Amino acid sequence: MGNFSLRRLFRSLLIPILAVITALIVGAVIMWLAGDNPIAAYKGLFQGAFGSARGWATTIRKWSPLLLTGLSVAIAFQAGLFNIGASGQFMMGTIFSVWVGINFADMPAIIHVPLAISAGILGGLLWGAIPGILKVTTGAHEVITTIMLNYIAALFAGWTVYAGGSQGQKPGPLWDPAAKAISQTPPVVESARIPFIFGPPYRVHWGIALAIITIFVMAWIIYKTTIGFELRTVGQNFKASKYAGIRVGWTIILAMMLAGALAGMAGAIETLGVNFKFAPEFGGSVGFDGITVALLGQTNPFGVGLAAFFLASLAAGGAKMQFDSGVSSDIIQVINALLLAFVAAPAIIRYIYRIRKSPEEQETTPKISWGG
Amino acid sequence: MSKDNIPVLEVKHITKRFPGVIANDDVNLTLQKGEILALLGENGAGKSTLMNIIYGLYKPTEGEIYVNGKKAEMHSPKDAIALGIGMVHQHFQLVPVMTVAENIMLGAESVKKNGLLDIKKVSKEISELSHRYHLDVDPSAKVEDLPVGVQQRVEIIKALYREAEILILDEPTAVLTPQEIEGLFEIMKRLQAQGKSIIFISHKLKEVLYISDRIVVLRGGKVVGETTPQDATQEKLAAMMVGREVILTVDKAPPSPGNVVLEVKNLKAKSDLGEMALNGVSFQVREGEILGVAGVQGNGQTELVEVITSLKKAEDGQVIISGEDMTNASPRTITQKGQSSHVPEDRHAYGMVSTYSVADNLVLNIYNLPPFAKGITINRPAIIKHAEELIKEFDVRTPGPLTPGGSLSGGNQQKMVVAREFSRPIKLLIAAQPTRGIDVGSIEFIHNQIVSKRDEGVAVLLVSSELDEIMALSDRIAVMYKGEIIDIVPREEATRENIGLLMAGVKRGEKV
Amino acid sequence: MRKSTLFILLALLLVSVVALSACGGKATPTQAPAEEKPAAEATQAPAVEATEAPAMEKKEFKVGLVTDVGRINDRSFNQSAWEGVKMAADKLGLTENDIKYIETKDAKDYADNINQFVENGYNVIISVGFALGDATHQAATENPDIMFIGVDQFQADPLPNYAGLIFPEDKAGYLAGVLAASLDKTGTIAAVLGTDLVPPVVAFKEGYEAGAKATKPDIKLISTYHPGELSQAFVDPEWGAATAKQAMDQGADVVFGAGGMTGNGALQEVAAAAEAGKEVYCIGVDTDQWETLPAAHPCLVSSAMKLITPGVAELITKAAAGDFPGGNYVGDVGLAPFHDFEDKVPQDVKDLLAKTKEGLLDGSIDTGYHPGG
Amino acid sequence: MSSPTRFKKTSLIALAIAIVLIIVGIVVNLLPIPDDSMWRVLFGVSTLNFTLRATVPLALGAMAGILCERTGIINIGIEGMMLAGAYAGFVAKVATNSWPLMPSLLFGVAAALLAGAAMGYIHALFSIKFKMDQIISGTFLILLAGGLTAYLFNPDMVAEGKFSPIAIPFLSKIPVIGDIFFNNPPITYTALILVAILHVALFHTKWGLRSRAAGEHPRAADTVGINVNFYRYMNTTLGGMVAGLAGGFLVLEAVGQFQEGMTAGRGFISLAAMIFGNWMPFGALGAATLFGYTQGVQNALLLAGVVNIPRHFISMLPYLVTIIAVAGFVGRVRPPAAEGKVYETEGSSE
Repeated sequence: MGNFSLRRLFRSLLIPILAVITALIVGAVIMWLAGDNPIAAYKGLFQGAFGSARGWATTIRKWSPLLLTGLSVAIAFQAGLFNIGASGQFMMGTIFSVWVGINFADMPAIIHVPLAISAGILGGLLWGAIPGILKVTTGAHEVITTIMLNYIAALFAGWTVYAGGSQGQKPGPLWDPAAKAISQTPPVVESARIPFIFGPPYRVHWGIALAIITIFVMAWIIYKTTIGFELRTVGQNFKASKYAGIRVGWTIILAMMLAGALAGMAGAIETLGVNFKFAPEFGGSVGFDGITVALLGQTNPFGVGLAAFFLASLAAGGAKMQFDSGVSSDIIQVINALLLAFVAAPAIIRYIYRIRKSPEEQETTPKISWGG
Repeated sequence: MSKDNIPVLEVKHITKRFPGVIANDDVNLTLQKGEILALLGENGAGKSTLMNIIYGLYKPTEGEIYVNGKKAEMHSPKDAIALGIGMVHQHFQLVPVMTVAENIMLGAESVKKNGLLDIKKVSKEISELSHRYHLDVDPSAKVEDLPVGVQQRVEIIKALYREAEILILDEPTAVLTPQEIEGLFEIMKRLQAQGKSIIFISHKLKEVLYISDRIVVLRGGKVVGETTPQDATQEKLAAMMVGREVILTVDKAPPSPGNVVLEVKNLKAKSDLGEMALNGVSFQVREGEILGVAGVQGNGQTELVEVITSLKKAEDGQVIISGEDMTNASPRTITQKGQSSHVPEDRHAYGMVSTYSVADNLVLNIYNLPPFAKGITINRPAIIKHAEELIKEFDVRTPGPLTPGGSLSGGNQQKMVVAREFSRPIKLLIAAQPTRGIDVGSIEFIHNQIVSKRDEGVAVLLVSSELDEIMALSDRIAVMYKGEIIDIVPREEATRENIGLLMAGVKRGEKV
Repeated sequence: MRKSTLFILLALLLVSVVALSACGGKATPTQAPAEEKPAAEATQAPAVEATEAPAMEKKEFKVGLVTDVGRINDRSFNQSAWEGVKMAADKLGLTENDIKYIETKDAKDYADNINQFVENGYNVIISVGFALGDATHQAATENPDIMFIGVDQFQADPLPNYAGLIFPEDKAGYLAGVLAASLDKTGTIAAVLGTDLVPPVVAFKEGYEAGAKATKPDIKLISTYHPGELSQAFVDPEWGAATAKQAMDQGADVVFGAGGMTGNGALQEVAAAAEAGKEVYCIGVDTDQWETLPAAHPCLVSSAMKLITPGVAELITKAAAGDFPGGNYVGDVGLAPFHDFEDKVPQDVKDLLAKTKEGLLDGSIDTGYHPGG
Repeated sequence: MSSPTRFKKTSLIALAIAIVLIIVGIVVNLLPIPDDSMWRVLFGVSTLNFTLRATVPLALGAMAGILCERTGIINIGIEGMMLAGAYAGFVAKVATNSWPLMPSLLFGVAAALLAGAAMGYIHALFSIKFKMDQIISGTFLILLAGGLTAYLFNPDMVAEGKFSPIAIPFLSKIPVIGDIFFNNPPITYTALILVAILHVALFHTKWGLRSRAAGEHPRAADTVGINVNFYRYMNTTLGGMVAGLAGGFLVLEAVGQFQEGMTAGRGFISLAAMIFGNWMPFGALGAATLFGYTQGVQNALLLAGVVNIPRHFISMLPYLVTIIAVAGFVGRVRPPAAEGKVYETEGSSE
């Protein structure tokens, strides 16, 4: 069997690898057309991510949120659900964790840090549960509800730290009066901050260890527990899962809660390990990046880990790339988008490289049901 | 049977292969002007495939079609429509949210000078057509609001609106009430009188004998006979349709029925389309006996099994398993507490997850029980060991327990499902179409397994549209017709003929 | 149709858009005012040179700049600060290789971008915008040998190697308010503002209103902050434009647009109205927007300026000379020239403005803006 | 004979809101109510003007969505299509700054339409030919447009001039209505006319009948000889064009400049408007008006200086309303039945 599984491993890696290569090539062509030097850009990108200790530190720092949001999207995919809501869940995780983080100043770190992270997980979990419950009870499709909930979460988070207006508008409950007119929370107290593995200037914190452990936990849940079996069965074959006696509705809600919890955890770790406060501009594109990461990683937790590392290195190398080659780091989003397209439609890669689809090969793209 | 006048439609040597299946095998067919030709055959005999080829929806692998003596090149239904062929599909091809007029003109729209649809003109034409053929419809009604019988009229008008000379009616009576069927037959006669030629597809003997001029019987994709209502009887047709070549015999001891395991009382349920599919079904199955449920597909058997196993909700009535009321209990309660097994009719949809390994498929509905799970952890070695044992015991041909279930052959997939369902201690076995689409070797194996379960004292409910299978295995035979059990016949009294008549809705003692 | 459709299509799309971008980029210089050129070229210069130039020369003095989320050539404060760097470079005889900038794409990257310069041995690092305050303060603490200049960054806790370049925006706003009230005929004037989440914008607004009230006590003031988050507040020109229209519909005839692209949107909307024959004026902000926003010419009387360019240049020069002033460093503010409106502004208004400026400088006029303490 | 198009509940609600708004607006502005009264703040001409202006891109985006989704292609990529249109329109305008204003602007509009069409075509190609999940394909368009326009955009490019209002003779003299509806720039008129055209086209032409059939029951369309995928390609491309026009509106009519990410979520609100309007052009217009009005009134309150509700909650309204609509709390919305499903002509077996 040894040979057989090696071949299968190669087969399952072929499309993602070709997708990465193709995305980089198309990205290079775009840069070349725009009059930039793609070779210098990629060189800068690589050096920025891996060329120095600080580069490595940045890559690792950017790894955990991508990894966790990627896992969030992936676990939903496993259950046949499309979680576009990772950014909203991330936001709620941030808000919950920051609330715990700025309060309870006299709590020992050993309790405070886990408590704040758990709060973040809870925030994401609750926010993720909403689309799950809506889907099961009313049939509302999770894609629409999660998109809408993203905006609601961002506005809600914005309100919590709103500095108030000069026309008598009241400030939000988490606003830091010391920040005067600036809308942000007070800094998270020392005891709630995730300790550094490598302190300044590297600022690599233990959150990454937590994220890596989460890979194993998720792999364990997905592949080694009855819960994972139920999630996957619902995702693969809705009818068969009813036949198998699985409580389909509950499983869908659970999958969305898990997805939310992971994204919420990402928010908590970013807040308690990197930003130490919340301001409305800390949102970014985590949600969309999570989709790319999940698909590139073939929704397998370990694959997601690798894919997130790749995207983190792109993000980390961006500054150096711009510094060295003058190429705007906006090109990275273009590469991410292309990557998403190529992994989501293996047909394109097969078409370009004339790869035949072997009969027993399964589609790598997850099945998502619409309207059902 | 060759006549001087050219047939309006002639089908020559049509063969259609789908991956792994030959749906039509060298089929020849002629249709004369003004004739009603009945195409008779069981489900899966290849009738619908043949009609879809004539209608240009499928391309034949081999063979030719002639319309009015000219060879027809058909690439899409457009070509067929242009040649005057119209088809009323078994599943109506109507857009539910649109009106009758919109549906009828779709693809053949009438447009005013200003570019807008001329609904008025179309409505007028529809009124004319409905008047001429007594096809009463309101052009402005929405299709989703109409009863099925009226929807069918819309389909017929749709074909006539396109000036069809040849009408293919694919199982038109399957969804109609007896009154509606009568109405349909009147319409068909009227169409015939106006010179239209009709191909009428059915598996209902009475109807075929009543309405058609000529009958062609299809079995296993081949034409197996041709006759006229004058020369045929229901018995003869039933024999032709069901065939006698593959008669499987199973050695079995006489039954020794014990306590009642499954009792169904006045069960009512709706189909997925929301129509009543079960109209008060009652029966009992005892320990150590096989109750075979015969019937033409679509008479409520699927719903019956789904309701008993709780995949579908019962509207009314009771399902009692081992003395306990399990109506609308969870599927898991039925399987695990009710100690029952279910070999589902559609194994791809329900019975297995094709991307899962054979090992995982073998624990699909028992993964949560020891030794496969301890708490929430899955014990993979136990699952693999279980798989290895069952693969051996049930002779599932697979490269290994980790091969994806979907990559096995149909017969081995079914053996995999059977292995899972038969290998645990059970009191009740529900097997729906257990041998559909699999090879003879596997059929034999599965039949023997079912009998040995019976002999162990398990109550078996066997649902099959294969009459041979029912005859070979059952101790008693229940025949379903239109959502009801029309009769339950002890095996000794059952013959192919009397069961065939019951399947066609003819009660014992009733004159044809 | 199947073969290579995708490629032809993608290729066509990309080539045309990219080519048009390039061509559009070239088309501008011939139209934009001449003063603008250095900035435009500078954006390309480091890109090309950096890859070719040999890395190390003798002992150097290198200056790096990190933008707020936005572009170096944003026609606003990032650009002004960068021009200050170039002005200082000219004075100090630095080459183009000695000065460099990084555009920030994500608020979370401030620290990383500053670190790029730290790692590459830059002597002076400028960070633009109050939002970079925390990251700059941290970097300054960690790297006591490097001098940091923070534009719009008030120093509550001064460090010797960190100078916060701040401006009394309320005074610039006050002047703008005096001008607006003097030009007003309808009795209503407006201000379309970036956001109340940023102190300088609030200072502009408070000053503007105080100046207007001081000139015409019964004047009606319509001023609105962008309702969105910080990340949108300065980059929503459509909101700025629509709000300016709304204000004009309510009778405002002078609009003060203060808030990056959002404010620019307002100015352009007023300009369109002015072009259509309405008697309306607009006042720009931060830099002399006559130079940066030609589209506003039909209405742009003046701008409430923060003299960032000279402020930055001066701080760099001081750093090079070795007398870097840590802590808060207050830059100059003022009104931009009237340009084409020179004749439209009556002499008595000009006199009033001159007198007001004097009063603001010597403290005899108070803008009434005294934030927190 | 009853009309073939029956409005569903939600689209009726949406439309009713829009109509009530207009009527109240007229009454309030004609009655001698003091300028600083709350009524004038909420329904003043300036507020309604702002509403219309905010509504136009949302309505266009919703029309784009309707075009695609009515034939069965899900389009969550409206945001990306808009942005691509905005950028292309901007670049074309800048490249032709030296031309007279009108031709240059029209060239910009053409470029916006073309870029939108290209995005739509890519979406169709990926969804139909490469069978990519349509939601992922839409996400791809959003990311691609965002990244590419930001990468290519150079703020040194300056567009000179934008569309100015064209007063319609006589009509613009009508009090209130004239001020609001008949003194607008051309894309605003186009958008309003387009809604009517799309309604007529969808429900009263051959093209519309076939398009809807492709989205509701592709098999039925196929059995009467209609090429389902042809209609899907065509309408998705057309939808892209309309979304591109929405982008063109932002750049060439509303602002006059391009800005990175300037669509600022309008594509998603359009999506919401389409759903709340139950995939009906006028329903979606009503919903877009409602959403536009929430922005207008928010600003009016701010301008009037009387706001006390945190604006965040007002801004949430479109999103909450959409969730309520898809969850079926107010008469369930019903998407085209075959939406999101790949249609393959030959069934695998019986």
